[in-house]
Amino acid sequence: MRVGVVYYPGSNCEQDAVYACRLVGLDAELVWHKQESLDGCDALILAGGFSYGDHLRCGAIAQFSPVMKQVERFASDGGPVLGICNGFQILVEMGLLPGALLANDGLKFRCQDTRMQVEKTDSPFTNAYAEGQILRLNMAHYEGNYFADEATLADIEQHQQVVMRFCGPNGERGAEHNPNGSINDIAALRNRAGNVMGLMPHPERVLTPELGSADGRLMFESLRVALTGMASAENTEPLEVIADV
Amino acid sequence: MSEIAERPRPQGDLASEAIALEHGMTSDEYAKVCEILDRQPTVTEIGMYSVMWSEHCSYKSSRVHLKTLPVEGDAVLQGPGENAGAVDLGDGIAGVFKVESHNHPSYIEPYQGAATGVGGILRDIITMGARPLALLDSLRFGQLDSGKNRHLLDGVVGGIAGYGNCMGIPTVGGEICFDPSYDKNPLVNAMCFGIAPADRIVKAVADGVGNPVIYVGAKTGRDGIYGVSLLASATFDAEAAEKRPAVQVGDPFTEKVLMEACLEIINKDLLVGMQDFGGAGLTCATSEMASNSGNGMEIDVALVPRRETGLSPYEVMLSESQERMMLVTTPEMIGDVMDIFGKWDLDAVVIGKVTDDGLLRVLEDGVMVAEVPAHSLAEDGPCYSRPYTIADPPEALCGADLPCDVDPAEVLKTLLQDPNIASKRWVFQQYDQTVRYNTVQRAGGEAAVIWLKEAGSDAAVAISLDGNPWYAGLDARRGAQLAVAEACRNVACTGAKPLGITNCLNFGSPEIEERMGQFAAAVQGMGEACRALDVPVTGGNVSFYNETVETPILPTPVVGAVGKLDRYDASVRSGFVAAGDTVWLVGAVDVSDAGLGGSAYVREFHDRRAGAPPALDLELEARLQRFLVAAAAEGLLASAKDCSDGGFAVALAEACFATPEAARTDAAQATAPRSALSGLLGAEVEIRASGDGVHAALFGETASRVVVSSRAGDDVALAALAARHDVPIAAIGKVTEAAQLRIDVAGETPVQEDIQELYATWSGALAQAMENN
Amino acid sequence: MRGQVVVRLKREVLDPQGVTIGKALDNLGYEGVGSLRQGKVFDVELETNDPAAARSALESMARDLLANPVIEDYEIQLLDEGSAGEGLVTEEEGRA
Amino acid sequence: MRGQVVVRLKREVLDPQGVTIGKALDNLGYEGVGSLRQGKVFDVELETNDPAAARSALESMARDLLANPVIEDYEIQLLDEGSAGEGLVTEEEGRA
Ligand SMILES: Nc1ncnc2c1ncn2[C@@H]1O[C@H](COP(=O)(O)OP(=O)(O)O)[C@@H](O)[C@H]1O
Ligand SMILES: [Mg+2]
Repeated sequence: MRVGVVYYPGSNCEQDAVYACRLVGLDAELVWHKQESLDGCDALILAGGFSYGDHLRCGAIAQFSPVMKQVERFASDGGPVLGICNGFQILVEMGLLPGALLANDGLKFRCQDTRMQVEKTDSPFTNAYAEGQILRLNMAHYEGNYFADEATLADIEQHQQVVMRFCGPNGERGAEHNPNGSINDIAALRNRAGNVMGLMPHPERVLTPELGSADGRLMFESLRVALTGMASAENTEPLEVIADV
Repeated sequence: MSEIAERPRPQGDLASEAIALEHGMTSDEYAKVCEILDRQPTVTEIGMYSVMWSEHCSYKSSRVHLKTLPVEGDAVLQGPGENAGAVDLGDGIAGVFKVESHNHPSYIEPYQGAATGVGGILRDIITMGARPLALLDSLRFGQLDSGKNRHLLDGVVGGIAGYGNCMGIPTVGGEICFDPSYDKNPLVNAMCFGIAPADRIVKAVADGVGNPVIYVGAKTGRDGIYGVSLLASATFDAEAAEKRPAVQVGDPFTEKVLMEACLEIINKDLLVGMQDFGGAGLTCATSEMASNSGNGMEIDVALVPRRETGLSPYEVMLSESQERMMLVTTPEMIGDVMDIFGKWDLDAVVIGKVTDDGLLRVLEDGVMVAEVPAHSLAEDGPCYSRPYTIADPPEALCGADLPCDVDPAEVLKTLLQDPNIASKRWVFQQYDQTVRYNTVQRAGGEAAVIWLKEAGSDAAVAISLDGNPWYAGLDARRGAQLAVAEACRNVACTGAKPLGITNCLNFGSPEIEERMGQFAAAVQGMGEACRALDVPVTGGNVSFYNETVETPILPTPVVGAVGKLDRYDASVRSGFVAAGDTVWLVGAVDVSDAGLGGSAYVREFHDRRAGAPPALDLELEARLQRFLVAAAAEGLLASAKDCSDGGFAVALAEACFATPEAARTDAAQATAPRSALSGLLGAEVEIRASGDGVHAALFGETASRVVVSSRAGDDVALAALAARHDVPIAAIGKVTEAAQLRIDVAGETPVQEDIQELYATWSGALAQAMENN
Repeated sequence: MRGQVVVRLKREVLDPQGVTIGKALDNLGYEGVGSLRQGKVFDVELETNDPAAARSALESMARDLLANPVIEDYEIQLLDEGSAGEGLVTEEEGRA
Repeated sequence: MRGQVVVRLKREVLDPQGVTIGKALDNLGYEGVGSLRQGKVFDVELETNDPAAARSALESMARDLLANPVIEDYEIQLLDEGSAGEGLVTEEEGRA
């Protein structure tokens, strides 16, 4: 079982995603955007960063990379696809997820820890969480203000596509707990079939309490459960970090 | 020399002495060029000499002083001289770091000026073959009641964020001070830390005669060309001067792919040498690489990719367009090199080759337009011993000299909302601090802590950037000592052993004796502190001429310290951890002898800029730092917080704010109601001080003083360890569950405040200053 | 030929940039600014000299890449060789 | 009245966005795109109905806030009540 982490010129979170997968015992490798094939990957992660410098619109140019035709096919065949941050932006630009991501309501880049509540656990990315669980993830973005027009929004809600929402320490909702202005406090969103999910905060940056929180780890464990059925497969091998220095 | 004379002369207009003067050269310097060439230089050649022999590139006023700094030590792998310094972090890992200024461009266009400053320091680290892991920034502005200064701060922070975030390199720390002396001359210093395999540090060399020279990255435009007045002179059409953009625009996306491509080439061992195009662009890169190898180089400027038409050889050689690199490789490897650049969609061209005659030869379409000894450009620049006068150090300013009837609790609240002391969250929240998943301690603590995960190591580094300008303004020598001491102390507070420092020396005009004296004294003080603390200087940067007609800036030596922690998960944080823990003062524990010179309290409540800055006993400082490192290694420290700006009371309050839970739950907007905040702890302490010394005791900024806490069971061991290190230590109280700060002094309780309220004041002040004006 | 594609947020999409700039104008004392919205303009130089070909190239660039149909509309202008804005030749609007 | 301020990077200033978008168009198979530069357009609704007053308000907004004079130029167009781009009334250019 292998996870492919797709990256583009300007991506900068691809190695973090590979690391997170390997930490929970998933085989993972990088998929360069010019590749024509996905080499039999069983799940895909579109990595965060600034593909093409975020020029034009975030994620706008990356959607045309050669590998994206395969990504589209993979998604429509029901393969699990997770878009993190810039990856989420690419997914909405491609139309694999509805809506769009606008500039944060504060009109500034924001890097901070942020809380969100899990609403749906019937998903390859959240099955290891408890319903209603409140997570602390880390976010770092300028354009994460989720927007959809009224009809789309109604459709999204009706089909239970909101997987997580921003919230306060006890699950309370409100502008002061919403870090970027996302409509309906939407923090993680899936397609109708449920196999494609995007979120702005970074689960791959919260894997151990020593670095702030371990709440993101379960997202990768969920993926392992979805792919292998194994509820616990802690990686006991020393982790091979992509050594590129 | 005679050999040159026999060769064909380069084509192009000849440069008279007047033209050299217009380039900012002196008559003597012009004469020296004529002597080196044994003929009159062309205008292109004089342009090349003028930039290479400028203060910026040749350090002609500072070199005699910088030579006195200690640059050697067990850990030093690379001292000053290359693009950045390097220290040995063990396990075959080199830590590569440097700080650099981008002051003037940031005043003209704050966003782009700061952004290109970050781009420049990143290229310095990449050029060493290192992968950048962290950025820090040291900023100075005038006060925020001016709209212009708010605009500058907003733009500079935006530019740093815009560049670093896009590069995917976390910006994890720094400092900011506000003082009227920076009104027309803000300072923007950026520091970068990266790692490389210790045995594979890349140098700026052009070895191997016949080897190809590659230009890669952005296209060349007319950015940042010197000789402004010359461009308007008869030799150049006025239109060309018109077309010169006043500022460079940074392109972090291009730099990101450039970085990935270059690192890939280095990893595949396809490189001979590499140099970035910094100040003086192509002239600097070609002459330095050739000179470093004792070789020559021949390039054709017609091959250089351009952004606009009609660039003259002069312009191409002097352009400072950003995001460009020069590489030397071999004919065998060049195919693979070009493939990698192709993979990353980068423009790369061979523009010349390494030669054996020691000459830098510039052609345009095959016609020679300049030919000068490479060594003479890179190494033979002038070196001046400028006259200077060092002012006598001022007398200490004591509490007794400064009667004050303001309630100490009010003083504390006022200091906490001084933008110099208030939380810098408004700033660092705009920086991606967590990308690459190495950041153990983000901005907000004593020093940033970065895990060396990518090198497969459990070790981490702690990095701090410091320099109190008011201290240096009162006494440059001690100010520089204090900057070294504080930067290293901050690093030691996390448990890391300081291994080396880099510095950025921001001063006024070296041609004014008093300013040169400040510089000389600062370098002297820095050297003394480095020797005493056993931390060598591995590199740095000098920025002179930071003054306007009316005022010079405060002399501003900024120090970046790097230290090593054996385990990334064992770093000590600055905030109190648990109720019941013992609170200690260590180091300079005697609060009654606090000098007040240079303190925030005196600035704020006495409007005085006088007196000696805090005394510094370098021997005690060294023992204190060794103690902190040892105590952390033995797991005896629950927290450690340095007393600096605002003194003991402010440090104590900040230790209450930075409790782990608070640090993590502090997700809501800095300006939002604090309802979301939980987990703040309090403290109850008692210190001794004589009656009228209360303000001095609470707000004096005595150096070498740290507030630490320990679990109750560790008290005995901690005190014993301090005794063994000959470091004074005093138990002063407890961490409390109740979020209250209570300080007793000599039987009275001058401070008893709600931590929630203090926190709200401190955490929101900067955002308020920026947004509610 | 030279052409121009102007991309604007749809009316119903909130434009935080525009709102902020509008506020800044208020603060600077500009009265009587009813509303302000920010869009993008792309100045494109095309090698063709055939207006119809140029227009259709711009049209498809706008549709494929320059505008995001979920939130943006675009508008196309073809200019002659003169400076931008001058020499308006033709114009077309579209919901991307 | 409605007016428009178009802000563009000065010719000689690097436009990284334009370069990247231009390359993307190349990759998408658009041939014959000589160059592409990206600018901003501000659509402003003004309460006044006096063209001279409107123009001078736009002019000073552009100078004070909308354009960064160090790297950008601006251009002003006054539009009638019709839709953007139509009904060109007048126009002015400036080095901000
Ligand atoms: N310009 C800045 N950029 C990033 N972090 C900053 C900046 N200024 C201050 N900080 C962070 O805020 C914290 C407090 O800074 P400072 O008041 O200078 O602390 P100290 O006195 O302990 O050095 C530090 O962790 C520092 O890294
Ligand atoms: Mg400081």
